[in-house]
Amino acid sequence: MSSKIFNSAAEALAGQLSDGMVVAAGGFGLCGVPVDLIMALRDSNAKDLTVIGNNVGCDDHGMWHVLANGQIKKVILSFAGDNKILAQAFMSNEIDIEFNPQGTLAERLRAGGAGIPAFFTRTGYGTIIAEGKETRQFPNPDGTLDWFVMESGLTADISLVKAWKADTEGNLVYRKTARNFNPMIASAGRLTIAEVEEIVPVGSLDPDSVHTPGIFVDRIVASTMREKHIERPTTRPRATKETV
Amino acid sequence: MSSKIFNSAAEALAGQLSDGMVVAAGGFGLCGVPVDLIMALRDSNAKDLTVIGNNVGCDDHGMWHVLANGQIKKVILSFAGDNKILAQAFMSNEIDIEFNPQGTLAERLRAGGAGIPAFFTRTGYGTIIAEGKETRQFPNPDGTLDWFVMESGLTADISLVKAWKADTEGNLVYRKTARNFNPMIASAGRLTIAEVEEIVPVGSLDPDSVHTPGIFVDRIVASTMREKHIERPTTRPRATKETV
Amino acid sequence: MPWNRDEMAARAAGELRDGYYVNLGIGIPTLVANMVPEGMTVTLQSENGLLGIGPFPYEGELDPDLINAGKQTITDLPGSSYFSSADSFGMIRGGHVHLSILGGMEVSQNGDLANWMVPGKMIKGMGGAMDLVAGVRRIVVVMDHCDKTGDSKFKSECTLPLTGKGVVDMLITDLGVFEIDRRGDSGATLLEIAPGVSLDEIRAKTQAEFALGPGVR
Amino acid sequence: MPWNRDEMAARAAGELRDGYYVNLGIGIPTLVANMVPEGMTVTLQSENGLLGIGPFPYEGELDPDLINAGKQTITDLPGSSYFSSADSFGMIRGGHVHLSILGGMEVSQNGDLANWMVPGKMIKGMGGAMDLVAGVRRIVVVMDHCDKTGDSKFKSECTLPLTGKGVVDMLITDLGVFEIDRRGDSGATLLEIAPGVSLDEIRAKTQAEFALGPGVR
Repeated sequence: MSSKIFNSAAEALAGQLSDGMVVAAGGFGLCGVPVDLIMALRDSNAKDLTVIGNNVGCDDHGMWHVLANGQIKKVILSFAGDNKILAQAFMSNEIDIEFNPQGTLAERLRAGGAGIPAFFTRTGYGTIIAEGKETRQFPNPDGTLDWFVMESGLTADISLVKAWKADTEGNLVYRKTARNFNPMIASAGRLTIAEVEEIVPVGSLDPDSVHTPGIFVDRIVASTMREKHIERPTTRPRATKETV
Repeated sequence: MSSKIFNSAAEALAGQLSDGMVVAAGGFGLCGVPVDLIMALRDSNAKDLTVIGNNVGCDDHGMWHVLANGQIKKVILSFAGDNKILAQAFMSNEIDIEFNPQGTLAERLRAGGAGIPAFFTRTGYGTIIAEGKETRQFPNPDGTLDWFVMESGLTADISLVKAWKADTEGNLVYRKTARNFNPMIASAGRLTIAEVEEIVPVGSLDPDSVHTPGIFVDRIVASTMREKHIERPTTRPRATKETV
Repeated sequence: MPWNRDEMAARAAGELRDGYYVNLGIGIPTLVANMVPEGMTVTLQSENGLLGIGPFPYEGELDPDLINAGKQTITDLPGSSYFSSADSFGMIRGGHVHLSILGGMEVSQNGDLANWMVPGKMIKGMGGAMDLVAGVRRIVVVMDHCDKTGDSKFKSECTLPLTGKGVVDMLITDLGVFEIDRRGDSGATLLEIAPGVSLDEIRAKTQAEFALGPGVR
Repeated sequence: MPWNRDEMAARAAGELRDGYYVNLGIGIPTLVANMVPEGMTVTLQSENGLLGIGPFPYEGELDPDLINAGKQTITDLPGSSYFSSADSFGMIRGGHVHLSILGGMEVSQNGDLANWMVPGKMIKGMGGAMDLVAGVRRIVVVMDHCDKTGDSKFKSECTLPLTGKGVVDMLITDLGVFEIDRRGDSGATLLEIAPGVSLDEIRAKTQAEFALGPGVR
């Protein structure tokens, strides 16, 4: 089989991008973000992109660079508060922002990857999120009726994800809360590229503990990022009498 | 916190069952079946049960015993072929059987556990499975339209699952293809009881490799089953010149 | 004297029960994590994918891959588990989380909550707030009774865009505690008054209608 | 002479491509597993929760926790992964599996497939068949051209209850190979004839309408 391993993020993206594409990227804040792939997307200068992700970048990080480079037409996200350019571009109507409840966004991506074009959720009923969407009642297990909103599945032309380890088959393992949106985004891409901290030989991952099976991953690159950033370092004081 | 560990399947079920309840049980064939819990269900003599599961027992195994004991009014399943009593009871209209495509059944249970009352799937469109259900068109990613069937989420009053290991918080790890329907059924139960091969101390499971987080598991029992059965033992011959 | 932030958090902690799985919002609700009563086990969920939030890490032990929904570095605990955002909100939407304690901008007497946007101001996004109020079994909102201009934030109807309609079970303010019959027709009931605060003061500062609970006068 | 089971499976194996993820049904399709061309990598999916099916185990090495969708004991391979039934059918429904090779009772010229029940007979259930034909990108059906009474199983319309409507891309029988334009209006086209079988014989034994592919006569 031709190898899924590519030498760099730029090579993995080469020839795959075109203007107007839908690109999804994993990450929550600065955690679990495919930084190299996003910088390669920025360097591609592909324009009029629709970008899907929980945050679509934080100031000076990740998708912020693609946004600052004027490549984005529309974003589909849950939280823009970490990204001043985005918030300003929205206020000035330069960019179309579609806000989603975080769980709805996660489920829309999972649905898209799993061949489900639409589903119903209680989330957002009676709010502006439900405006223009179909709503209807369904019974709860106890027989009472509640109102639900119909939401659609989301897919992407290209999905960019960040994992901890990949084997050469493309099986991915994530680390701690860096998992976040990555598994669903991996499943929702027509082409999925994974940026990983370590590429391990096939057979070295526990098959019971693979988070994203290789069927979802088309290309793999080793991350060049050596230092992970922290948005809000928070600590507790060590007890004063603690013995080391 | 009061312990989730119970001494036996009978104790874990004591006082929880009543006639007419909906009980879901994990397993695929003889693989990953909560055998002790199902025998305790049989011994309870609870009647008029609705039972959800991929097979609802194979001859002389698992839910077959509850069925043979006349406790089941309705089954919701995907494959009855391994269960002669069930097939006969259906042919003679003694039992209501609702056949589901296997993926639809799995997704209905996942949806039920995840608060999604209904979703659309291409599966079953144009077949008897779609009769009486809402169908509608949705666009594919390429813009073409396909027809989809609306399916509802499923929940259970009691879910019985089989896992390999549990810690005392109820975090579950499954082994190989014994995982099957167990994770979704664990999430779909109002009360979920896990039968496990080993109960390990809290902290001994890798938190990145837990399959079912403890929030879904109310009660845990150690399995007394010492020998696992195989429905279709299949082997290949050893190469004749193989050196050992 | 009205309750301060710690006292409001302590009152919210009174809603915890042994064995509960709980999601805490940012601000005052976060303080509740340190107020779990002795002998009670409560497991905290972080909607970005962790069950079993531990204390903040010590200096020098920060892990960039381990943050809470507020992007702060945290730790895990023995028995913790990690999962995807889809699985996390499956837990939340599916009603598996017993209690969420959240901040608010406005609450209405029928349980509507507004806490995510102010028209004309920078919109940050709702994050997980809409999913939490729609999915978690019991929602407790902790907020100041009045805004900076002295207007009541507990209203007959919310004026800000809603986070959820009919979702709040209990409102804890610096002045008192209200129970809200969000699924029925009984409206709001004042259950407790902060020490030194009078019922007249609450009446004067509350735009919502409310009944009086047993013993409240 | 019509193709035998092995020859039909070998023809089906001709539809494999390097890098494909494939789901094989029971019966003749299972034989395809042993016919992957040299140098080609194909990963087999088992819908009960395994990607990367290995060969049957040796005597004495059977693992009751490791079975395929036909309940047979199997093995895994380096690079295999296990997952739940929901995740497995997410893969299938979501179009991530490239090819499924399945048995059939009846196929229609517009690509309808019937392979799960015969009215009046014991109903076993459809298992994963409906999901596979609805979700997998390309569906190849392998079946005998005629039933035991000599009637054509390739029909203008199926008479048995359907497994899927407009789902079959290719039909391989003991007599030949048909391509089916299941999404368009071009119907079925005969692509190949088994060696020693005449076009007249196929015409006589086929109730479906079909066109002739290039070079077929």
